[in-house]
Amino acid sequence: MEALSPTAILGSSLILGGVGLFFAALIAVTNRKFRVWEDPRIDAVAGLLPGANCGACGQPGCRAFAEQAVAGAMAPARCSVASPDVRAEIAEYLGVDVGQATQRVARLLCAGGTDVAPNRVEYHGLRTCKAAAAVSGGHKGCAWGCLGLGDCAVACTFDAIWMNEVGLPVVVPEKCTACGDCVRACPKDLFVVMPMEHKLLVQCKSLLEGEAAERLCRVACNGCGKCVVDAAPGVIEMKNGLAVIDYARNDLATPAATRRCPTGAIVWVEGAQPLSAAATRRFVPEVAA
Amino acid sequence: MWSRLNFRHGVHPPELKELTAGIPIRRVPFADEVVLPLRQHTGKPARPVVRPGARVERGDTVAEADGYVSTPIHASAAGTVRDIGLWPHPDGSYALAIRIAVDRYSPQAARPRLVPDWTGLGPAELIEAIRQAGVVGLGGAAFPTHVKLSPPQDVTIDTILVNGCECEPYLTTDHRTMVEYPERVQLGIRIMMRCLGVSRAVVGIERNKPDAIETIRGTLPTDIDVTVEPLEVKYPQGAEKMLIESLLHREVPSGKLPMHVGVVVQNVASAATIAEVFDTGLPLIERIVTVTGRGIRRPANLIVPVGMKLRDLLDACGGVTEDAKEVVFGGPMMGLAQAHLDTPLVKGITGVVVLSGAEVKPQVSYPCIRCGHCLDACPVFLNPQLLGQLALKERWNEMEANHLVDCMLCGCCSYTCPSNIPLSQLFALAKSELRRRPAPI
Amino acid sequence: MGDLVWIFFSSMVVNNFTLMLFLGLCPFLGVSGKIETALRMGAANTFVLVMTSLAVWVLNTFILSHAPYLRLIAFIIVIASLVQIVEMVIKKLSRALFRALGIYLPLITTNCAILALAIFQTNRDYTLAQGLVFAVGSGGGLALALVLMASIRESVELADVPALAQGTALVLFIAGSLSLAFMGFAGLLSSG
Amino acid sequence: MSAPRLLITASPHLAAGDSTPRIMWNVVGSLVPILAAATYFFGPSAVLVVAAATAGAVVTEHSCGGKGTVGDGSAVITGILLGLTLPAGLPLWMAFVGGAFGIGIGKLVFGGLGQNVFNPALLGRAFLQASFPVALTTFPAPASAGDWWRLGGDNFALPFVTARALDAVTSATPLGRMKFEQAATPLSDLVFGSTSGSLGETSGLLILLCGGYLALRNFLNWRIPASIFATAALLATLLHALDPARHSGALFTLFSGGLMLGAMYMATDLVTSPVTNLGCWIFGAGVAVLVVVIRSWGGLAEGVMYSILIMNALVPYLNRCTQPRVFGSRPVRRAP
Amino acid sequence: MSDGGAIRATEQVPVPAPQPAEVRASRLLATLGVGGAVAGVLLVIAYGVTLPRIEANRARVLHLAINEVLKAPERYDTLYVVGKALLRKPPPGVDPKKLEQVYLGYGAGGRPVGFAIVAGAAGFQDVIRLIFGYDPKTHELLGMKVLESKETPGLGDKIEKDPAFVDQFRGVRVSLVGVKKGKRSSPREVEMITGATISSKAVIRIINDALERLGPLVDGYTQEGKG
Amino acid sequence: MSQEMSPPPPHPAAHGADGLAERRRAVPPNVDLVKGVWRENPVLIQLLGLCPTLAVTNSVANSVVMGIATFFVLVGSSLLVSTFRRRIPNEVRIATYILIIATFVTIAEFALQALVPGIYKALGPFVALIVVNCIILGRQEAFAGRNPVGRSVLDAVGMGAGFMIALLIMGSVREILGSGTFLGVSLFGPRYEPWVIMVLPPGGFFTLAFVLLTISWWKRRQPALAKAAEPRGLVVAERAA
Ligand SMILES: Cc1cc2nc3c(=O)[nH]c(=O)nc-3n(C[C@H](O)[C@H](O)[C@H](O)COP(=O)(O)O)c2cc1C
Ligand SMILES: Cc1cc2nc3c(=O)[nH]c(=O)nc-3n(C[C@H](O)[C@H](O)[C@H](O)COP(=O)(O)O)c2cc1C
Ligand SMILES: Cc1cc2nc3c(=O)[nH]c(=O)nc-3n(C[C@H](O)[C@H](O)[C@H](O)COP(=O)(O)O)c2cc1C
Ligand SMILES: Cc1cc2nc3c(=O)[nH]c(=O)nc-3n(C[C@H](O)[C@H](O)[C@H](O)CO)c2cc1C
Ligand code: SF4
Ligand code: SF4
Ligand code: SF4
Ligand code: SF4
Ligand code: FES
Repeated sequence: MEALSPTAILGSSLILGGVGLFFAALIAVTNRKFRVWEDPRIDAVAGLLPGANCGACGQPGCRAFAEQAVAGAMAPARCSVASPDVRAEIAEYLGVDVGQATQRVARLLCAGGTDVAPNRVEYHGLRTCKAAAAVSGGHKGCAWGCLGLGDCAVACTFDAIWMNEVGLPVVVPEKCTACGDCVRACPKDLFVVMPMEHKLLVQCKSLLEGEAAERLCRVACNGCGKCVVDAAPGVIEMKNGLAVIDYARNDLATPAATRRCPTGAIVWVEGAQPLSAAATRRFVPEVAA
Repeated sequence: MWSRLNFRHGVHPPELKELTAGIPIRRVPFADEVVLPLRQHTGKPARPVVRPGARVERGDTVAEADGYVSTPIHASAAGTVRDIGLWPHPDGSYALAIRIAVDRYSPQAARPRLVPDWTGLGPAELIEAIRQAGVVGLGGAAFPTHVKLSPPQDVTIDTILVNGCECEPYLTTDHRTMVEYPERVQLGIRIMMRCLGVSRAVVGIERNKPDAIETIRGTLPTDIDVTVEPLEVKYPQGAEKMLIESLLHREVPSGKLPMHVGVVVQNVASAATIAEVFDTGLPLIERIVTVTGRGIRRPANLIVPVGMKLRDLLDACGGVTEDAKEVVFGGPMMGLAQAHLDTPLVKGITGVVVLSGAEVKPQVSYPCIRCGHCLDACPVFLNPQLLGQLALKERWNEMEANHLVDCMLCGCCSYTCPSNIPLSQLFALAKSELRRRPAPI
Repeated sequence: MGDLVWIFFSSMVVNNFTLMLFLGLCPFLGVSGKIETALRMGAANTFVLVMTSLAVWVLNTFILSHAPYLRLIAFIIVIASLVQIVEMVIKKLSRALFRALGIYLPLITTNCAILALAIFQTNRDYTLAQGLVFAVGSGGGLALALVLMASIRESVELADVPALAQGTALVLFIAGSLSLAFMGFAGLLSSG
Repeated sequence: MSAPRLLITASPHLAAGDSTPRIMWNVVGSLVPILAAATYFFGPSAVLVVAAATAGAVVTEHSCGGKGTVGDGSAVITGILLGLTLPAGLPLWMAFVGGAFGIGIGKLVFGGLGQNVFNPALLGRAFLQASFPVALTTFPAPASAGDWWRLGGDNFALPFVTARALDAVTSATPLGRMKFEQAATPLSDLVFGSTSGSLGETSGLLILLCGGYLALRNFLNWRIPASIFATAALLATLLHALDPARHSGALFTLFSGGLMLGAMYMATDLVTSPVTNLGCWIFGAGVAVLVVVIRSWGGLAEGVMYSILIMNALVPYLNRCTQPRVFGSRPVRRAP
Repeated sequence: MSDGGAIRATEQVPVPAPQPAEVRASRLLATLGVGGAVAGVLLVIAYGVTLPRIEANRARVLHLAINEVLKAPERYDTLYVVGKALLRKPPPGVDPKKLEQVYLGYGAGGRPVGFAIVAGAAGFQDVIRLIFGYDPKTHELLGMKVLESKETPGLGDKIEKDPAFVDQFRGVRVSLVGVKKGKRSSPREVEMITGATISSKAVIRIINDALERLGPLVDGYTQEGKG
Repeated sequence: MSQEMSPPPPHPAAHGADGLAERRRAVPPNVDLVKGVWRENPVLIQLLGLCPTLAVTNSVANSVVMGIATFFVLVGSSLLVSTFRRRIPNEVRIATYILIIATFVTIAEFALQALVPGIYKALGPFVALIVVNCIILGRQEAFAGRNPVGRSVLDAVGMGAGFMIALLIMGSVREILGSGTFLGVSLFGPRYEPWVIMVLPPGGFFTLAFVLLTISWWKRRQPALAKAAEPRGLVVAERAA
């Protein structure tokens, strides 16, 4: 057979071998010129991260976090989305401590569910909080209150928010990664991301005082100032008819400040916020009666 | 040359002006309280200069301008300052307002002349007097008039356009003003021309107000160059960019103001008010308001003290009907729906329209069927279809790239959309989102 | 001449590489998200196709007639190095061009349309002119399919596609519909 | 508050009278005369085929689409229009499948009304033509007075079973005769409709009238048919002048095949045509060019369906390149 | 949101991974060179082993086709088209595979029965390639077989699968004319397939074109008595 | 960006991602084998190698032959690549892989041409195009180049089988609907009306789209979480009705 002749075999192996040599030479040259080396551990760590790119760690994305972690500028624990196992695995892989991060959570500064803070008018149009807020401030009686159309719940990519039966968003602290999406989503600026240790909360943003405030919402802060007196000095201050907590003094805060609040606007929170109709009633004697 | 006094696109909503077009203007009685929000104009809110408990007379300054783009506010009735605090504002928020308990027994007479006589004054003095009188544009935007009348050095104004279109359905404020106070309109024009040093003024009036066209024509002064042009009945003929295009065929460049094409546009009611201010010597403390709509028992054109509460005004018109559903400040195309009957009327409110349940648009929307009607309606040639779809997906930045800034929220697109998509609401939302959240870096 | 016209239209629409022959689906699915990208990818593709056609003609005419068993390896090596060289040349010549087209070049190496062109051209014994027309036509066809798909995808991004159909399934449905529409070109210029 | 509970909505607080369902049902209404004509020419088969296609569309819309979307009427239009593009003798199960495919793949996978890219009715027809090419190109001759009641062909063939083309009198369509036999059909037949072909391609005049009504009420963009007619007439005249034997004249081109129905009802589908007016002109011209190209040089006698589908694919691109010039982007022009 | 931004002092900084050393060029050369050489050897061997089978396959297909279109001749010769002539032997120095070939079949007793000619051109979808047998003495076709086509299944592919169509090509006189089904009236005419007019026409055109080109050569060869 | 510190060379991470892969080793062999069949099916889940999947699946026979050819190339190349993975310098990795793959493909091409000439013809250029099938190069890059021979071969077998299964699904659907036959055997008798489109190009796209639809339906059967209590966005007709 012609094709199997020794010359053919030799010839083709020479051709292909030659071609191979040629390209190897080419690659060797280019390789010498443009070599970029990147720490392979960045890829490895990025592969372990959840890939949510949520930004809760303060980095513009998971890969950026990985770069920082490999460089030693970020402790693995700073990723609040990854499970503890994964954090430990990254730490072990990099040979560093897992590190610590204070657990932070989104808190809603409004307790005015539809049971205590009625809607004033009917609203027709786009059913989102943002849109409703842009039409004469929305349908809620209280101009500062939650509109209950759930922009925050939709914005939360971690399913940490559910809308309860009185139309308030409830954050599940275990799921919340403190990414701050809900903060950005709310047109009424009702969410703040704060450390879990901040247990004293004023769940109201209404600037109205006294009767005017309470007419719109039975759990509004009416600016009576009792909490300011009951708390350690400097922890709470009245500003524009609203109690404002200075969290720099959080270590002095105690549940005592909530005791005499006539409306239940100020609360002491362990874990999830008490926002359901039943929970708000506890604070409002005349409703419970 | 064949001249077309028109702009392209726009819509033809029903005019619905017959309810009040023939009703003469009358004065409304004072109510118990007037509420004067500190923000009644575009720009910085005024600064209060009275304290609770203080006695004020009609025309007294109760708040003074805070900065250049700001105007003072005057008591519209004699009485006692009850409170300065948060009060529902026509824009839906709570805003600081001065509440005055009206003195029932006061004759509500004007104080002696607060505004000087105009005849001997030069432009600068006139403008200062206008500023002190708290005059703002009465066409809706409530832009401080003295600012408009003092263009920067580097632009030259050659024409004043007087906006008598009143293209919104239902409203007849400007119409009645032109029919009943033509001399005031003429005088106002004369004063503004002197302020600006301009020799030409054109009054644009939609053809559906023949009596107004005739009256204004009949009273035209002969010593200055003022003309009247009838315009096609079309919404939004009265929007200033459209008006300039229709009357002068000048296209105001995107992001620029009428003055950049040498024009100042003033509403006829603003002109009449300027004249009135110099005439009576009182600052701007009352204005003409059309109260109309299927939901009001006795539609009327009223002279209303600034700060009168909506509830009192409706009562003065016989109250609302059974099926009244929505109360709108301004016209039905661009007006703001009100959630509180306690909101006061501010200077910029041209009318109060009470819509009946049958009139309000349906709640249900359909998906966009890409009919393109909105493109054919948009007077600034945007693509509301695309913008609307982007808005529903919250792609604000792409909306900006598609000229969202040029949208004047006229509502033509929403009006015409067969799928009832709230396009202009989406655009207002997008604009506020873009303002709230600067583009991510 | 008529022959060349037929080859051109046949390869561009009647037997469109992507929609009718399933060649080059990777870029078709991968870089058809944005019109800009699609246009550039299409241009880069066409360019490489023309270069390949030229190279393959040279190979076939002067070298491979004696060693048909080296065909595939020769093609793949030539294509890979061609792309490399083109990339380097473009980089040298114009940064702008490189940014516009160059970044797509590595994707093209593993795009089966290129190799398929080489094989078709060989199997059909195309002359140099025929081969070049074929390359331009099929490159135009790839670009056409890419741009159509990209513009459709851009508009579908604004639609409320049911979760089930989102992603590749929808793209395939669109591709199927396009392919169905392109069946209208069947028999173009061959009905005599 | 003494007043009734108030409502707040965003401005504008008024809306023009047209609503999407009203537009859709108007289109359905305007199709009734065309359907009646089809019945006159092809007998009860016409009603059966259209009903089967409509059933396919509506059932799919109802079961896979959102609840209540059948009420907007668009699926009914799809069904009727699909039915009108089919031959009278088509097995009903095929018509049903076509309707289901058109709505399912042509519309619902994109998210339903308003979101689709391709004309659902035509996609359904293209699917059928590719699936069952023989059945789709078997055209019964129009019925004559005596046998009006006879069903044309294989309407009742069982699903999945090859139809046996019982004894139907089939005949070539005017386009087929033109293309494959170079034989012309009298223009009057085309205008009034006594020719063989799909159900909806009989009377060009009637379609023109019904579509004209929609155009007058602004339910369709008149620029699309105008552009199609103008371009097609121009090209046809040109080609006819070059080679009269091969290429038919303008009137034949306009009134033969599906061009009239396609131009009036299918190219004008709001959803799948451009939103800009300039886009509509280009779209129409594109359809016409493709129709003439396919009819003259393509393998198929008729290309309206494919032309519209291909141009549908271009619509997003057209929309993008024909954005209106925003007011205020003209260079400043000062009056003297 | 700014607490704990930087890592705390107690935490360790990860050890930077060392960059791997650069490979020597000789290794690259060796790898690709040896790899290429080995591949070359493998390929030649594979080619050599399969070539006989492949060529046999091809020959069998051709043989079957010729058998079919020339009504099973005893044997056939391969003739080469060179310029305007048919040659029994390819001119020296020319690769016979590059020349167009026709096949001359011989019946019982070595009597030539006709020529088998391969031809192709565009059909409905793509190129149709077919072989047909032609008797230059009677100017009739002996048979036709489609070798390659991508026509639509169910429609166009009837040109190879529908016996009613294929059988017409036995005994039809050239040049062929296509007519509608049931309209056949002369020995030159071929009834086309309903619904696949284009494919049918393409077949007819391919045959007519091929004979227009090769017919004179074939006729000449016959007249010269070499047949 | 990282500070220069004491350089301890035998760091566990020195091998980069490879190190990590080895650290997470506890993968039983059957996982290597089975994952390609379903969980990481190269076609249905990873959407690789779609060109041949669509192009050659208009009949079961074509699908099977194509599947076998690809399987052969995949397993062969994985074997070679993982055997020599420590010898191949990183820089010429891809070039060497391509050389290996192309050799196997050419061999497969000759073999098919010799053994099943009819199907070889039907497959057209797609046998040669196995060279650029991303599944093959992808597996070398992702797996065979980093893992020992045993695991690599298992992986290749799994992936090859997964590919074959995908082709078989496509081929069966398309042949049964499009021709009414399976492997050429008539299933429904002569009166079956074939859905010609299924063997035409659009049918390929549609079939794969439906297969993917089915898979995503399968994956998503768990109930969706209701997020917002009230209807959101546009109040569309269906909601109000
Ligand atoms: C859509 C639209 C419609 C308008 N219609 C009128 C109108 O009918 N009459 C009017 O006086 N101003 C109208 N305006 C306001 C004018 O654009 C402009 O602001 C006003 O005429 C300026 O006069 P002023 O400052 O005296 O109010 C409209 C504005 C917009 C955006
Ligand atoms: C609106 C409309 C569009 C049509 N489009 C096509 C088309 O694109 N292709 C086609 O073959 N038939 C189409 N038809 C049906 C054709 O008119 C019919 O198939 C054709 O006249 C016969 O062509 P044939 O030679 O393929 O049998 C359409 C019918 C209508 C009513
Ligand atoms: C999906 C489809 C496939 C087709 N395939 C073929 C084909 O393979 N060969 C062919 O000649 N015509 C084919 N046609 C073309 C039409 O059937 C065309 O109308 C026909 O060639 C005209 O023949 P007739 O006049 O006998 O009906 C096809 C049409 C369609 C819609
Ligand atoms: C003027 C007009 C023409 C239409 N034409 C079609 C059509 O050709 N095919 C169709 O499926 N639907 C048609 N529709 C209905 C509707 O637009 C179509 O179902 C959408 O494509 C579905 O999203 C038409 C509607 C209108 C108003
Ligand atoms: S969106 Fe809000 S609730 Fe959800 S995870 Fe982010 S911070 Fe937490
Ligand atoms: S918290 Fe804000 S975003 Fe969330 S439902 Fe209330 S108003 Fe809407
Ligand atoms: S609201 Fe904006 S987009 Fe709509 S018509 Fe008016 S200017 Fe155009
Ligand atoms: S008018 Fe409404 S339905 Fe029509 S294109 Fe515009 S947004 Fe879409
Ligand atoms: S382009 Fe064809 S397999 Fe990737």
